[in-house]
Amino acid sequence: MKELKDNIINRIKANFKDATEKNDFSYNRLDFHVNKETIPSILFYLKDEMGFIHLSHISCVDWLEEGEFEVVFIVWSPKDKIKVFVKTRIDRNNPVLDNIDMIWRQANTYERELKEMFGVQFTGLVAPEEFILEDWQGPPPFRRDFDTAAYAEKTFWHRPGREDAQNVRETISKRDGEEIPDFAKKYER
Amino acid sequence: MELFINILGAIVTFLVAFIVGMTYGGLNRKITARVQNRKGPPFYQNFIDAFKLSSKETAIHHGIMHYLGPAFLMVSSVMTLLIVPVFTNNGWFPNLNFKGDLIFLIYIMTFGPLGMALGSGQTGNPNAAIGVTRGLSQMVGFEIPWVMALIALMIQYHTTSIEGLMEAQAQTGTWFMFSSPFAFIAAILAMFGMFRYSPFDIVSAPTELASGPASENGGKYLFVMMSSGSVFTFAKLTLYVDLFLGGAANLPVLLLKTFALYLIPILYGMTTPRYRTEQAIRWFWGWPSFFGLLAIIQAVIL
Amino acid sequence: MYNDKNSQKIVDYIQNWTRKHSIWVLAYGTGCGAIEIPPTMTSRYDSERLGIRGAATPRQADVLLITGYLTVKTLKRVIRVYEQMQDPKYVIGFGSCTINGGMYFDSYNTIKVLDKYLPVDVYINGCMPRPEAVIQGFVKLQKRIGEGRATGAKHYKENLEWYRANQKKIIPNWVMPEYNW
Amino acid sequence: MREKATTLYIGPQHPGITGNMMVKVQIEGDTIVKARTEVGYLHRAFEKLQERRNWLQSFTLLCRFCVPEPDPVEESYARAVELLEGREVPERAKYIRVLVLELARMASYMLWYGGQNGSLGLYTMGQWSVGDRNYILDLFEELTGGRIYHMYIWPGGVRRDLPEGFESKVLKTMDYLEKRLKDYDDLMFSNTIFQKRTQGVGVIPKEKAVEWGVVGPVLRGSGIHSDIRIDDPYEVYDKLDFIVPTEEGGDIWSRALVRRQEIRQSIRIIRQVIDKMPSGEYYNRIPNPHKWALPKGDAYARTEATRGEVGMYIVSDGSTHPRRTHFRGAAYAHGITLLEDLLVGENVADISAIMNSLGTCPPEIER
Repeated sequence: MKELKDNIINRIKANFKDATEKNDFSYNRLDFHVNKETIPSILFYLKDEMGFIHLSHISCVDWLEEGEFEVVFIVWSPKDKIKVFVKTRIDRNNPVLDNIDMIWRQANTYERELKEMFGVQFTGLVAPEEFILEDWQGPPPFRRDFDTAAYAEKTFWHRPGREDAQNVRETISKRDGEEIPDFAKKYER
Repeated sequence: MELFINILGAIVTFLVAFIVGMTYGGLNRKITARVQNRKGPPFYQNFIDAFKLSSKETAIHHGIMHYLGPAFLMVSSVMTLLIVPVFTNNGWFPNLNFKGDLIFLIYIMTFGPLGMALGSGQTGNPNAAIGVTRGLSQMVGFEIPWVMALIALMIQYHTTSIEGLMEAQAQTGTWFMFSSPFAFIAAILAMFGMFRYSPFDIVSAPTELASGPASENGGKYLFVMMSSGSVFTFAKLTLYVDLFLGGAANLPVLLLKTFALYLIPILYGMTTPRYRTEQAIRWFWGWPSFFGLLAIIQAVIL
Repeated sequence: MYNDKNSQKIVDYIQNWTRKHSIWVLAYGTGCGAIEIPPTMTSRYDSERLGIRGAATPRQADVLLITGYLTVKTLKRVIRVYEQMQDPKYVIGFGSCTINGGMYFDSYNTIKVLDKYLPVDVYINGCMPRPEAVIQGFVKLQKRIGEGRATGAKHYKENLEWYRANQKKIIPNWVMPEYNW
Repeated sequence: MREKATTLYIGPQHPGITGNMMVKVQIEGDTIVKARTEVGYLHRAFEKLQERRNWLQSFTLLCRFCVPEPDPVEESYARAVELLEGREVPERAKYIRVLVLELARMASYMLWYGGQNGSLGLYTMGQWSVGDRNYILDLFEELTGGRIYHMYIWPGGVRRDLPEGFESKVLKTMDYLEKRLKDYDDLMFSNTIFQKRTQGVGVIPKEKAVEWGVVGPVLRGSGIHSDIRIDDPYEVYDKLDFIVPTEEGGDIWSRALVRRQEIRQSIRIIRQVIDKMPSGEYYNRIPNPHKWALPKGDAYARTEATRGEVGMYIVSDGSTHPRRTHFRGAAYAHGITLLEDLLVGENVADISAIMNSLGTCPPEIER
């Protein structure tokens, strides 16, 4: 496993100068961090030259405090039995990334989702405008600054008697004036 | 007076056909349920369904042809029923069977589906339109062996009248089932398509076409379609009994014979998936038509 | 004779009896609750013995079974389906999420209370309700139909403005999709 | 002569659709010339909701991702959390997890038997298999308290130990189901009409399969030996003896054959698991969930479900709540891009059969 990982790291680093690796996992995983311009070429290289033919996942993480989105591509090599995470950071205010659905057809679906949920623009993505949401007027809902509870509170009618209780047992006992039974107290940690 | 008796007889025939057809439908559901390891609805469930449908408010209107579609179906069923002699040598229910022969019957049996096609076409529902197309193509499929079997009988016994054929059976004492076995086989195989039970139920396949031609028909429309289906079932079964099983002299014998025939398509249907339209047509033009051809050859030689 | 109260009573009784014993459920799994419908309909629980069976199109159906949460996008279709159904028609809310939002109480995309948007005749509690509970819900509906108390559709017609206002509040674009099913 | 194309909407209210989605097809005669899927009818924003719940609370949402087989999702999440935290799982818990996963696989395949045959009009099969599936759900009910939603495989192990006498009940059910599977074969696989309807329909070519993102039984039906239980082994699958069946055809029939053999392999695995089940702890207790913070970092764990690869990507910022969870379902590729490509040129009568054979599960796409 170690030689395999080293081999992959060496080949990637030789071809992509901006790639920084993270290799402190005890299992079959390897991380690369690259600039956003490199994404299509590194994925293309991984797929065509190194046998990472299976696109497992594309995800996006909103680091609101740092003003950045982290887009993660997870690819898997059935030959070498190793997963590689390719990560990149893009500006949160201008989230633009290159489209990769010519490399993997199914990436189209992920990109449509990220576009709708985070507002990440993929240049050259050909897809219908709406994917999951219909006539959505708010901000992209999966961004951290969108408060779903407040939105739901504002938009939908709620049946009275149901509150977002952090400690259900306490709330019920307080509301009904009941004692918390001893056996229940035992499980309080 | 004779006219009055005739009309009364026709009404009684219709009622009997309705009740028997509905009960058979219910028994079908019951038997299917037993095969499928469950209790199933009561045998009179179809009556409840029918009365419920008739008591539903029906506020669907797609135009006059849509309205007439189920009516055409009903007319066709009732006509078929009245042309088919119910009992042998029974003066009580002559209905119309002296007025028409087998050739007229073949025509009138296709009249209903054609009318329904016009009606469904007007709903504008693509499911209904596709269902109707499939139904008509499938009809073309099973008509071939069916007509071949009938032609064989007509050639063999030199008559196109159903009563004549029944008399021929009564005189020789052998049912056509035994004397013209190939015609019987071809007709039975065509019956699978005629009843539209699995494997030939693609016309109203719910997983593809919602419920096909009936997609836009609820409430009273569906009630009319359902009762016309029941009447038609009885008429078809009686026709088969008349043609191949020597007719029936009284009601219990008729019920016994028709139910035995009815079991064939439903029991086969429980264990089969459905054919696609073109597969169904290919099937009908294969072995069933071959037997039909054999029947004609047999008829010509004899 | 026709307007005679007693005879009308008998007609009503017979109609309600047939309606009660022949319930055609629209096959529309709006949410995850659809997973308990096959067991309810099949051999162990066999709802067909009570006259409950599936119907393929809204035109033929009597009962709209809302199996679980409704997203805003589905609600639009459900309203259309409901209005395509023929009277008398009934709605069963299935699962906790139709009652008070269930575990999706803070989701931005699901409605929380079904009876604000459609007239619900019977609620079935639980997440997920067992097939026994589903059948119990149907029996409850049958009882209400038999007594002539399942008048959700009538209520909907009488209070259409109120329902419409609620529906339009959360559905921004009130143009129905072009398809006809 | 070119016929005019008709547009046909399959869904969202349609008995032939798997779940709640829509396929808009354009047909010429009976042949599909263009297909487009529309999803989003089931979007509940699980991942957003998980950000508002702590690591254990968000776990209760997981089984709602895909209802026919919720356990692989729980397994993926639990394993991702364990990878991130470095939490050890007791050996017994691993065996119990495999037992639950395989039972869930069987239950899901029983439902597939019904769906696949229902799409072709063989309703008797569905009545039998969905009825027999209740026996597996009974086991789940005894083990976890719920028929459908188990919430059983959770971070650190499993929620409770096996009840007394549970093993013998499982074995008894397995014996019964093995007997029933023979009946299913007689009704379904020996049926010529079933063969005619499925052979050569919905073919996924072998060369393209991996690239198109095909996973699970569908991929194995195209002749590629690929199974996460073997390739990227989790729990104790590397200690168990089972084979991963493959078929060459790539059509519905091959996929059906793969599933037919896999359900038998599941029975085999379950018997081995019960045979080898060690005694000991079943749960490595987590601290007070309200104060349970995971270290900063991310993890991705994937599990082989009946639909294929289901994975869970979790990101922690070091707090008690997830920063981000993202679920990857097989339907991402199967339900949209693959389906759209595959339907072109097929008969309109086969849409439902193809969808069922792909194991499309719409809630996986939109969650």
